[in-house]
Amino acid sequence: MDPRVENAMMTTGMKKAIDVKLNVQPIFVALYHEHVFEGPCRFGAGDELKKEYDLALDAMIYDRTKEAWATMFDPQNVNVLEPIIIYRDETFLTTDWMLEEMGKTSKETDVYLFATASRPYDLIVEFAQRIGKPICMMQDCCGSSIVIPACRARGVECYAFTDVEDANLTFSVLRVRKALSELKVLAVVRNNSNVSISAPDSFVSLEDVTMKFGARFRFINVHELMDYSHVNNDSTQNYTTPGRHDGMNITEEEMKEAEAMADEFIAKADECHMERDMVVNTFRIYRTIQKVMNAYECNAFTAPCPDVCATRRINEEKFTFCLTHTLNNENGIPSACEYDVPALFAAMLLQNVSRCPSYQGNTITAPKIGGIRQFVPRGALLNIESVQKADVELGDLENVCLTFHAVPTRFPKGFGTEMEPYSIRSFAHSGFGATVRYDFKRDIGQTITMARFDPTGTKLLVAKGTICGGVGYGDRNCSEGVFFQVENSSDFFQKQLNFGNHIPLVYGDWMKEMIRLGEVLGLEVITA
Amino acid sequence: MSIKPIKDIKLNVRPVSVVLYHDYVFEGPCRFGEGPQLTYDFDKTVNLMMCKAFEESLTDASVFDPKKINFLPHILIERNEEFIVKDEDMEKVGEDIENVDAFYIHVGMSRTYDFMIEMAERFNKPVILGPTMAIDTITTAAIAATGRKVYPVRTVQDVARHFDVLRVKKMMNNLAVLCAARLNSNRSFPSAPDGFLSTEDVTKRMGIRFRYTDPHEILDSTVPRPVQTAYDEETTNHTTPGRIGLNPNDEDMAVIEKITDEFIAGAAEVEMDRELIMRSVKAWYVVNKFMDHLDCNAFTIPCPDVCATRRLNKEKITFCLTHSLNQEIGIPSACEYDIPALVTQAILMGFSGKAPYMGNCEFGNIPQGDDPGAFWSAMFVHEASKNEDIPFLQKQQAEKGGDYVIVTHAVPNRKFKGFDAENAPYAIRSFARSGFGATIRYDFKQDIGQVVTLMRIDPLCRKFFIAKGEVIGGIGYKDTNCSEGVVVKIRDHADFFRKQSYFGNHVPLVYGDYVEELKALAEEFDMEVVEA
Amino acid sequence: MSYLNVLKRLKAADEVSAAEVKAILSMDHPSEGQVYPHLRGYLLSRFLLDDSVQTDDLKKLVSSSISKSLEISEGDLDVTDLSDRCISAPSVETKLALAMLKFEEALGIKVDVMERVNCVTVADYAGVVSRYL
Amino acid sequence: MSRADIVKRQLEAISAEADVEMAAVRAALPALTKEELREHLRRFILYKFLLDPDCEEEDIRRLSQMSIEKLLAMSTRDLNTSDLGIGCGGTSSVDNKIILLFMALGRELEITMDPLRTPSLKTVPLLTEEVYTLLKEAGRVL
Repeated sequence: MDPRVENAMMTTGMKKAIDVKLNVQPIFVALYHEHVFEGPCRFGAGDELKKEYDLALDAMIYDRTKEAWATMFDPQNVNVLEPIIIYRDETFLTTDWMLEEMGKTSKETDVYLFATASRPYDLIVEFAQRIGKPICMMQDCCGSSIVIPACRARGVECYAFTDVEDANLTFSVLRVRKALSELKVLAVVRNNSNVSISAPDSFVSLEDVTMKFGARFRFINVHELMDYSHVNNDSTQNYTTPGRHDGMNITEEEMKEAEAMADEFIAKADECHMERDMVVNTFRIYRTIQKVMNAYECNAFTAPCPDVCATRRINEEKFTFCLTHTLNNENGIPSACEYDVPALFAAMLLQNVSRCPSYQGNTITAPKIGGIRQFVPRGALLNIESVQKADVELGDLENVCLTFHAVPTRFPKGFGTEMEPYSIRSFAHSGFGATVRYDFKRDIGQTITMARFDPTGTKLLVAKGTICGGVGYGDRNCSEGVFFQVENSSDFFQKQLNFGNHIPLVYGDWMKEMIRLGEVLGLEVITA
Repeated sequence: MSIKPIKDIKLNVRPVSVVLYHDYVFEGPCRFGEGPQLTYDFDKTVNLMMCKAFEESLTDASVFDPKKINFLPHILIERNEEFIVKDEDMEKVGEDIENVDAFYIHVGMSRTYDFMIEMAERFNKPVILGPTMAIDTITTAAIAATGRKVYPVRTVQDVARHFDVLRVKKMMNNLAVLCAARLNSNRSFPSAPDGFLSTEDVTKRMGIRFRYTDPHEILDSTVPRPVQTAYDEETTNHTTPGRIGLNPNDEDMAVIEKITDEFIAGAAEVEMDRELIMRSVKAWYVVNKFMDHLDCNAFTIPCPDVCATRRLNKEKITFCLTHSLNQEIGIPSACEYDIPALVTQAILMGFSGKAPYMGNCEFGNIPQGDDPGAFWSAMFVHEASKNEDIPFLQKQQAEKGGDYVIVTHAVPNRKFKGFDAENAPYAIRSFARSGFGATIRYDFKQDIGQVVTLMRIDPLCRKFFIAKGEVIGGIGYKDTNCSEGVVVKIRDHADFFRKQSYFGNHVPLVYGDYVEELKALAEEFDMEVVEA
Repeated sequence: MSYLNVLKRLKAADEVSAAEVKAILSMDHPSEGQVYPHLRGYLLSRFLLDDSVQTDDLKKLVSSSISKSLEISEGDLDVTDLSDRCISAPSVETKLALAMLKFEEALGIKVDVMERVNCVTVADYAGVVSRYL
Repeated sequence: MSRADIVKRQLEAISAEADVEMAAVRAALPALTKEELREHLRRFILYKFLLDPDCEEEDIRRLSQMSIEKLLAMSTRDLNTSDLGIGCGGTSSVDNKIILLFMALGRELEITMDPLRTPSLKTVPLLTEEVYTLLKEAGRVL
């Protein structure tokens, strides 16, 4: 039987954003003179006016250029396709054969990289207009300053690079743009799928951002997801999808995997202040979500918090989504708390530029006014003693901000780097909802880069900071905080007001890349 | 229940007279007349006589329908030829401003434009001048220049029409839609991807608000739970363990049974057993409890998305009857999570005071002969449909051409002639061939000759698609499933279809001709009109 | 009707209205009933109407007088009445107010504006006037 | 005689030496061995590039650069950067010398060198192999 009939859920699984490559199709356009003659369209004397001379010269240049193409680009970002060479004589004729040959890999090509021998500029401009994809060139004598302006005037996106570093920077951000266009978010929905209760500063319209950036959404009803998290080899028993055999429930086999992951998670922790079964329970929903993401071919995740919490099912199932977000982000799967999609997209950009997992939290400025570190919650959310201790440690530091939630990463220095020390504590004071506890004080002095989209999806905030403290390592709940200094915290706050609460961060200084990325995405970039 | 249907909304209009008495006897270009006409006494007498006439004109129910317009107490502003706009007068006219939807200005003698322009600017409310001279374009042009709407008037009928439009606009501002989204809450892809691209944008443009709930939580709440104690997870709903739900209790069940029996008793034919009818009535009742709880007065829920969970089949419920019964009491209610159709229903209700009908649009292209083709055979299976209704349409098409549209769904109601009208004759048959999902069956042939207005709003909420037609037949009265069709003669079905392609499938209709009112509303909302 | 005839009629009307005023002045504290016939006579003459006109409604008396002189039906009056509202009052209110003010002037009295405005019928006005005499 | 004339005469003298090598090759046909051909070609290139005949270098591109350096006393480093993808009709002088050398060789030995293979003939042994094959194909070598 046709396999598609067997299971309409035939999927190609998850394709992570960090694994996306930018396919660059190099094209060398060479011109040779058919006849011997002199004039302003060529230079030289004697043998230099012969066809063979031109062909030999074109070949020499092409050979060297191919060598350069093969080595000058970062293979992590760029996949250089098989170079194409096009010959043209002094009739300067553009033929459909040439255009088709140049465009033969257009299906997978993202950017065309041109190099030339002699003056084939009109051919490049015509091709650029028809192919509808970006083109670029290394600066080469006067060629680039002829081709690029001509293309830009005709609405073609195009770049010229003065050096290899500039080329690699641009290709790296074009890669991230491509990855964003291939992002497919598994969005857990209860009621409003556009904006959740706790993050009305999310995008005004998800449809709009899909049109702008290409990122798509696959929605799943929270009640059906919760039922899928009940261990059951036969998924026809689900209350909310009676009789359906979607095969989405976590099986006993997969539950064993979840238990193994939980044990490993506990084993590697410095301290674990939770019952094993509660940690296992958290991995039950994590494993279920991985299963659904694979089935729905999603490579990003978000779920509302208060909206779902209010059904009391989280309390009944004894898990939260926090650890799922941490583990997703550690695996290069952008994951955002509270259905905050601008934070999700910003995390995706930061992760793909820095190749480090990101941390999302409530971001507030914490100026010292009247001797007190203001605006830092003290009580239910952040433990009073922990905050007072941090007050002392921070002393009179100025321009201090705080980002706190419960989803830190154990690999802040990069995917695949050494795991940093962590401990395990529960989100709920009654003991469920495992969260990673990470002591940010270990990284005082570390530079961080932050970003967030604005609700209309037309602006990008990019900011830099330096870690200067931490809070919440020893506490439960949504309290794992990193203090950091910015250049000017009141300026930071005023600019934040156009963007929103959660401002994800990654380790390292990626301002240049993030600013260029914002521009390439057509966004107004605001820096702080 | 305290649901506030928009049909009961009235436009609160503040009548204001702005008059001017000349303090002194003198002549010049700011006044006209001679002898006693130049006296303060004359000015005051004439102006107050005019005010008295103005007040009397407000009571003319043939012009201003009291069910639609609520005139607030008349305010008189008296000025002299110093032409001063006093704060005191502005405060006086601004009394109870939160309840004022529009000002209806009676312009007394002489020049009081400045006062009215400042009123428009300060209160940001529509200012409609009573029927006076064409010279009032002075005032309207000045107000329009501030970016505000103006309301040109030649007769009191013009005034009434402006009030009608502002009232429907007020209805939109008071519309709170309960959206039961299983997945995408913006538009349901399986059933109506021609929905609004952004409900947030609709809120910005039309003031309509959207409240969201979960269809699983509604379906859970249809299970009667006489006694509920909080935090007792056994007796509460699967999707909200430990929470007291909106499940019908004993008292509710008594009401539901009564409504069911009345519904059955009123029907000319009933081809469903009572228990399955009651399940549909119960679904309607629970939806109304949700609307009441969430302060909503409109409802929509997807069909295919929810159906695909197989819970409708398990609970033996469809929401067709919910939509029909909601529409009868002035609550816009749309199938298939089609929010443009819902908003259109609200507008048509607002102008007509009648319940609308929505359905898929099919066109006059039924193949001739015994085999009318797959669609018609699958959708209309009853003998009456096959042997009478379809042949009628084929004959119609052969003789008079195909310029008609068949609007087909399963949510007709009994108040097409008006919310206050008597229930029209109806039957009860099931949606599901297996017998569940009560639907009202309405024989549209009883309304042949009736003029109807069809309308839809585009997915970007920027255009109104408007058409007029006339009922020439009906199909599917005897049938089950989503097959209750009204055949409407239209000007040109090709033109209708070509324009409809920019709007979407469901084009709700209402009895009566409201084309001009809809065009006026489109202008009020800065929307384009596409007429077929 | 030729211009001369019009002048003649106006002159005759003036004489009648003057006579009616004189009759009222000759009475000491006349009652409403005593004032009424003379007031009615005064108005009919001012408005060039003959006593075949039945209505006692002040505004109707005025509008039938205007429509008679403009030879247009009373119904159409409303529309034309709009013509000069913005700068001066519509003709019905103007004509009525003028007649009342002239009558009071002739009687040497000055009625309160609100009392004057609230009179609907000739009888109402007769009652008001009688209280000022 | 001006300095330029002196230099010109020197150049002509050296270039004549190159012709002698070609004549030797022609004369040795068809019994010419690959090794003999290689030696003649080596000296032919050195003379053409006005370099010292006992120079050991075998990389043709390097020889061309040395020849230009010798002529213009330029350091080789500047030459590298401007060699990338020369456009607008201008040629890099290093390529120019190599191409003209191969064209002259083709003329002298009456063989047709494939211009597109120019970049692959990177060393004297590779050039020798190419020329020997062409001579063989033309039946002018046993």
